[in-house]
Amino acid sequence: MNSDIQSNLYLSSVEPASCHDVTARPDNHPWHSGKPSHSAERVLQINGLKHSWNKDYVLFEIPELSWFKEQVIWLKGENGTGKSTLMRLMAGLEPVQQGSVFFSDIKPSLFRSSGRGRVCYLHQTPYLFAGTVQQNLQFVIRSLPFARRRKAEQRLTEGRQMAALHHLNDQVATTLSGGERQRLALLRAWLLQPDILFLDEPAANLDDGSVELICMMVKDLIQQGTAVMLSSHQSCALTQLTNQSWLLKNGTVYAL
Amino acid sequence: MNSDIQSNLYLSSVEPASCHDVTARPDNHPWHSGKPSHSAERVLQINGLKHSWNKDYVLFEIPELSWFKEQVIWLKGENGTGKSTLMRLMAGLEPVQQGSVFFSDIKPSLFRSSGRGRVCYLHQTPYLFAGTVQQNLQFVIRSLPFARRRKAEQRLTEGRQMAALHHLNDQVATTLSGGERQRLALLRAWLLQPDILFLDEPAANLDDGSVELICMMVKDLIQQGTAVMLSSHQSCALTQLTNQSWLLKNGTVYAL
Amino acid sequence: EDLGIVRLATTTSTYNSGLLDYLLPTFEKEHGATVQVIAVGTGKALRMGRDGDVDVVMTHAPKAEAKFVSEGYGIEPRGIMYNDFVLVGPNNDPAKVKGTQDITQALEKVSANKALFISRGDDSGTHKKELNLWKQAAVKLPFDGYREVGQGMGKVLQMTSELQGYTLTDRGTWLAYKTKVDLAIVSEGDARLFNPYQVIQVNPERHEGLNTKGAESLSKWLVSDNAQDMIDNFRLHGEKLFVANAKD
Amino acid sequence: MAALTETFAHAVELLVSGDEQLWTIIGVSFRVSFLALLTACVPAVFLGFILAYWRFPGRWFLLSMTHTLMAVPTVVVGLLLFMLLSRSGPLGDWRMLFTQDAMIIGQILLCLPLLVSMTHTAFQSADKRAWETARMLGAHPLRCLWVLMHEVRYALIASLVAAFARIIAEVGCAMMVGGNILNYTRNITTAIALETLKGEYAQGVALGLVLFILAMILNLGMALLRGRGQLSHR
Amino acid sequence: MAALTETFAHAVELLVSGDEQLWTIIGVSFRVSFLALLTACVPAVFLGFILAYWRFPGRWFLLSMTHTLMAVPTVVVGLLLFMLLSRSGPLGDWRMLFTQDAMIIGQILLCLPLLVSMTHTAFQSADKRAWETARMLGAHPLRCLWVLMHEVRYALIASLVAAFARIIAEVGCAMMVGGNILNYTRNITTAIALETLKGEYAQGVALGLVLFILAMILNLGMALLRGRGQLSHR
Ligand SMILES: Nc1ncnc2c1ncn2[C@@H]1O[C@H](COP(=O)(O)OP(=O)(O)OP(=O)(O)O)[C@@H](O)[C@H]1O
Ligand SMILES: Nc1ncnc2c1ncn2[C@@H]1O[C@H](COP(=O)(O)OP(=O)(O)OP(=O)(O)O)[C@@H](O)[C@H]1O
Ligand SMILES: [Mg+2]
Ligand SMILES: [Mg+2]
Repeated sequence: MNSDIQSNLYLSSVEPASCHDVTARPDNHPWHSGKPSHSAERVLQINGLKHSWNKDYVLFEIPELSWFKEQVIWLKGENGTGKSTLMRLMAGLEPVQQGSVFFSDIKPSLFRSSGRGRVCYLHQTPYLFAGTVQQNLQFVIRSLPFARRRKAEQRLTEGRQMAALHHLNDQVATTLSGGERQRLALLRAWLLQPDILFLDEPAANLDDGSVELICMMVKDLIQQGTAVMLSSHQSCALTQLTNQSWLLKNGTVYAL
Repeated sequence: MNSDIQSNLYLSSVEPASCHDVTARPDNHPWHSGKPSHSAERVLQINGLKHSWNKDYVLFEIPELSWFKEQVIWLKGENGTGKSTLMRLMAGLEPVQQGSVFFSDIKPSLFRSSGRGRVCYLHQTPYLFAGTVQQNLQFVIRSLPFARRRKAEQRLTEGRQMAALHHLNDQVATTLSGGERQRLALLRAWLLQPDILFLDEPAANLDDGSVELICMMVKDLIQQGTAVMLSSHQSCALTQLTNQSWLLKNGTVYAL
Repeated sequence: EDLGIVRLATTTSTYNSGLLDYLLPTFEKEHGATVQVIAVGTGKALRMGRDGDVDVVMTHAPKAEAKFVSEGYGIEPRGIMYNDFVLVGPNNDPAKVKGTQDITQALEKVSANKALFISRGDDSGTHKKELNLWKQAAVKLPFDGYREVGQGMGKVLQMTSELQGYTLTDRGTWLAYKTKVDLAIVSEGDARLFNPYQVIQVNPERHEGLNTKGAESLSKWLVSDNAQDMIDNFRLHGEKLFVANAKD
Repeated sequence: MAALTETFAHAVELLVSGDEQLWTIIGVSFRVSFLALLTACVPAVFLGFILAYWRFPGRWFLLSMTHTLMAVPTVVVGLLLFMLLSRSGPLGDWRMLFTQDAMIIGQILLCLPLLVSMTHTAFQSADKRAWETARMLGAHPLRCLWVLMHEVRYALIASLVAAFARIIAEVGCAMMVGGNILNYTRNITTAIALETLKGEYAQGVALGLVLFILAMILNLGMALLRGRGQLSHR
Repeated sequence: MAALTETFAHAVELLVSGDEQLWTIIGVSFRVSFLALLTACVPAVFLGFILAYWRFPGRWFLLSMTHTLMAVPTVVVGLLLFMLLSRSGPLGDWRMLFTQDAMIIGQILLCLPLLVSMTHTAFQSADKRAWETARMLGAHPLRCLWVLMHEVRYALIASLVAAFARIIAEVGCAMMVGGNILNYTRNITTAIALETLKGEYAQGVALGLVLFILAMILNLGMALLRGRGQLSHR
């Protein structure tokens, strides 16, 4: 399988010297046909990113990698290859050790106030705030700039229906079932409408019906212009939305 | 689909009056052919179990249900139908509100000391103790009765290999990746070798390789005589091990 | 002779003057005893005697002591020495008290000028003395500027200095604080400012297990010639503080 | 035991009798301690948060100092403040000694270390995903802090309760910089100290009971707010 | 400021001079407080755990009482204990008044409410799956408690630190039941009280600094144990 990938579309390598054209190209885009020109808008640019959790083992090293606006990315990789770590790095939740991660005009950060809400990462096991479902949703709306609040409140009703959470409005969020938690977490992100959205295993714990629901929501977000990257071990309705795969393997990323 | 089930093997009903023969029967047992006689050993017996989280909505009501020794059960049901709740009830983690749950000779409890370690429930999102992977595993071994410790320590090495956790021995358990967590949680249960094991979505967040690994471990446990019940939304290698399905739907359990 | 542990309750002012640290080692050596000194307010000292928590008390509140003895809590009161009280005030003396030796007149001036007067307000020997003097001066309390603070003498001197008021203090504490505060004596020497000290044994009939023998030895020793000479020779900051008067 | 019952009865009697002087004393106690707590809690929450979330060199040292500062006797804090505020001290011109303001400052100093330490522990025990999630959902850092405070509210309330208990019950500093002046800076604890000095134990205990009863009323009230302290689900 | 530097120098001088009397005083302080803390912490952990995990009617009331008891001034605790232990009191025959044992009992009473309240908060903030998982993995309830304590160890250590600080710094009770007897029950705080009473503020502050320095050494040592107080992953 490894050699398969290498011969296929080998876009990044462990030796930075061999990087000539290392941008990933979409090739089966559902809404936008044709390859992006080199002037296509870039969502993200990674250069020489290297991460290791302890001295003696490099988790991954990515010489160069680009994510273009019209790409919806499926981040693949076996357990423990570093999918979550990579997404967290990109979302600014982990400090970059070496190399760089660029967004066109955003610099996500854990503590600064500017640019907030534009890059969003959904935890693999989502965290819900103490309080009811309603309060969890209100939290997002109150975090939005004034101009967008009115609209978001209108969307709220629609969203609750879409995520099939309308009947759970007043339940304490921390008592929700596994699947309900996932749906609520995604609904929060849907309300936020970030520019860039990282979904870490959004389909885990979900039955087929629920996957359909969140699939619709993600689709809607994409249509509104959100750049989405998701990781998932199973191929399901959700992964059908992607038009580009990145594979984390052997300590680097292969764009398939 | 609902009517399908009803016509098929409708073993429990909302009106307790209609209960005549409400024991679930295995019909495609891989290791043991033929239906269990009525004298077959019972793992568990549920009578008139009714649970509701709030006054105005009954989550489920199970007039009568039996689980026989040679059955490996796949607990199915959509998100939020109460699979986790039912398992937690059976494992003694939630107080029974109405009706009863019987094991042949164990009474699981949250605080008493007797019979401990015989009924085990794995959380949908497993909880790992602070400390290294090694310490998490040692915890189980030190909880075992003296007689079994020696053997468990021998199995430990084998188990670590089986769960592909040998290289992570000294990592802080709380920093493990999603899949590694699931494997570690199952490995702990495998070391414990309980009489009855409830697995709540053990395959979530796992890639196919990992599913194979835990599949082997569960199979091993079954062969050692552990009665296993698991819930899973996808059918995968793991669900192949089951020979009996219980479907939670419309507020009751249908044994398929 | 081994008398064991003798518990002595005394007032903090006595203890803080250093007199006991000067006297007691001699007694302890001579009689093979250990004296544990518990320094508290007068009221509390007598209370401890009443409850039998100590063997002997040493205080300076004649009325309360008389009551203590007459109610049968204490026996064998012995006068051992006296010192005196002084009226102190700010150096610039806003009430113009300086030079008035008659203490009642001095107090009248303080109240008439509505000057600040800090009172102990804690039922201590000093406080009782002060109230008594106000009564003799026929001043109605509280007048403007009269502050009751309820603290130990040293603290009251500090506060008086901070607030630049007047107060009545025993000479021992005054000597100890003289250099630390911004105050001066404005009236002294009146016979009514006399402050006698007594040592009283706790009544052994009231409580079991008291070290009566030790208490008695201590009490007797304090009025002995040897101890009386030592008291007369005691100096605090170079000044004589107590006048031994057991023989009077 | 009988003595205690009597003392208790006396305390209740004191409370209901509406003795004006007693209520002035109670008023001073609660006014001073409430104001001190109110002033201290905002910076304490910020400091506790920073110590828990911001890694900078010397953080562990600051934490240890916070813990150490708790062990400074109240009377020493009082002494230092006294030296500062004394006429001969650097802040003597403020003429603040023996006023309620001085007591408030003293109590702020007393409860800050405890508050910082306890809020730090509270924030530290929070799931770190709480902060991350709040940030990822686009909230302003201050709103995130607010959410985090809500997540650990039981621990925060407990720290407020402990801090309040510490300062309403302390006597060393109040005595030192307040001066125990009747009707002005005398509070319950300095009044108790006075009664004890006098040997009036029963009155002292009765005053202590008065404080106890009032604190109990306050705490039972808070218990409702605290939602009866149950376990958190997650 | 100069005065403070001088006082500090004096404190250090006191410490290194090896003055025997001073070290006796320090010894009494630490011996009494350590023994009190040691005795109190086991029941406190159990009580805190029970209050957090066992739902029974009246639990919220017990919790409120714990909070209220923190607000009882140390001198009142001292007074009550004094009344009990006095020769004319019910336990007078024990002859315990003015001994270190009496001080230890007093300090146990003083730190118990704080310890119970803080351990309760610690256990309550633990993920409830921790207890469930430990139970499900077959551990004896006592081992489960041990694991739970390990999960919330930072909070528990913080509560020990706070409790220790409370009792090593308290003076009311030690003075009352210890009696401040030289070489026997005089500890740092009662010595400070004595110096203050004498007006020897500098000496008082120096003693306070001695306590501060020792507490700091202790805390910095603990900081290593505490693993520098970082955030928990989950
Ligand atoms: N804080 C950390 N310290 C040390 N090692 C870590 C830390 N976080 C993650 N790791 C290790 O890094 C590797 C990658 O973790 P990561 O969570 O990114 O994997 P993943 O690809 O998301 O896996 P999964 O599919 O199981 O979620 C794992 O082996 C994990 O144990
Ligand atoms: N403590 C609780 N209080 C109130 N409602 C609860 C509580 N726990 C669970 N519920 C509700 O009960 C229902 C069943 O929850 P449960 O976790 O058993 O579902 P599940 O079948 O396991 O779902 P999933 O497949 O999503 O994990 C859900 O709707 C959930 O919101
Ligand atoms: Mg992951
Ligand atoms: Mg579930």
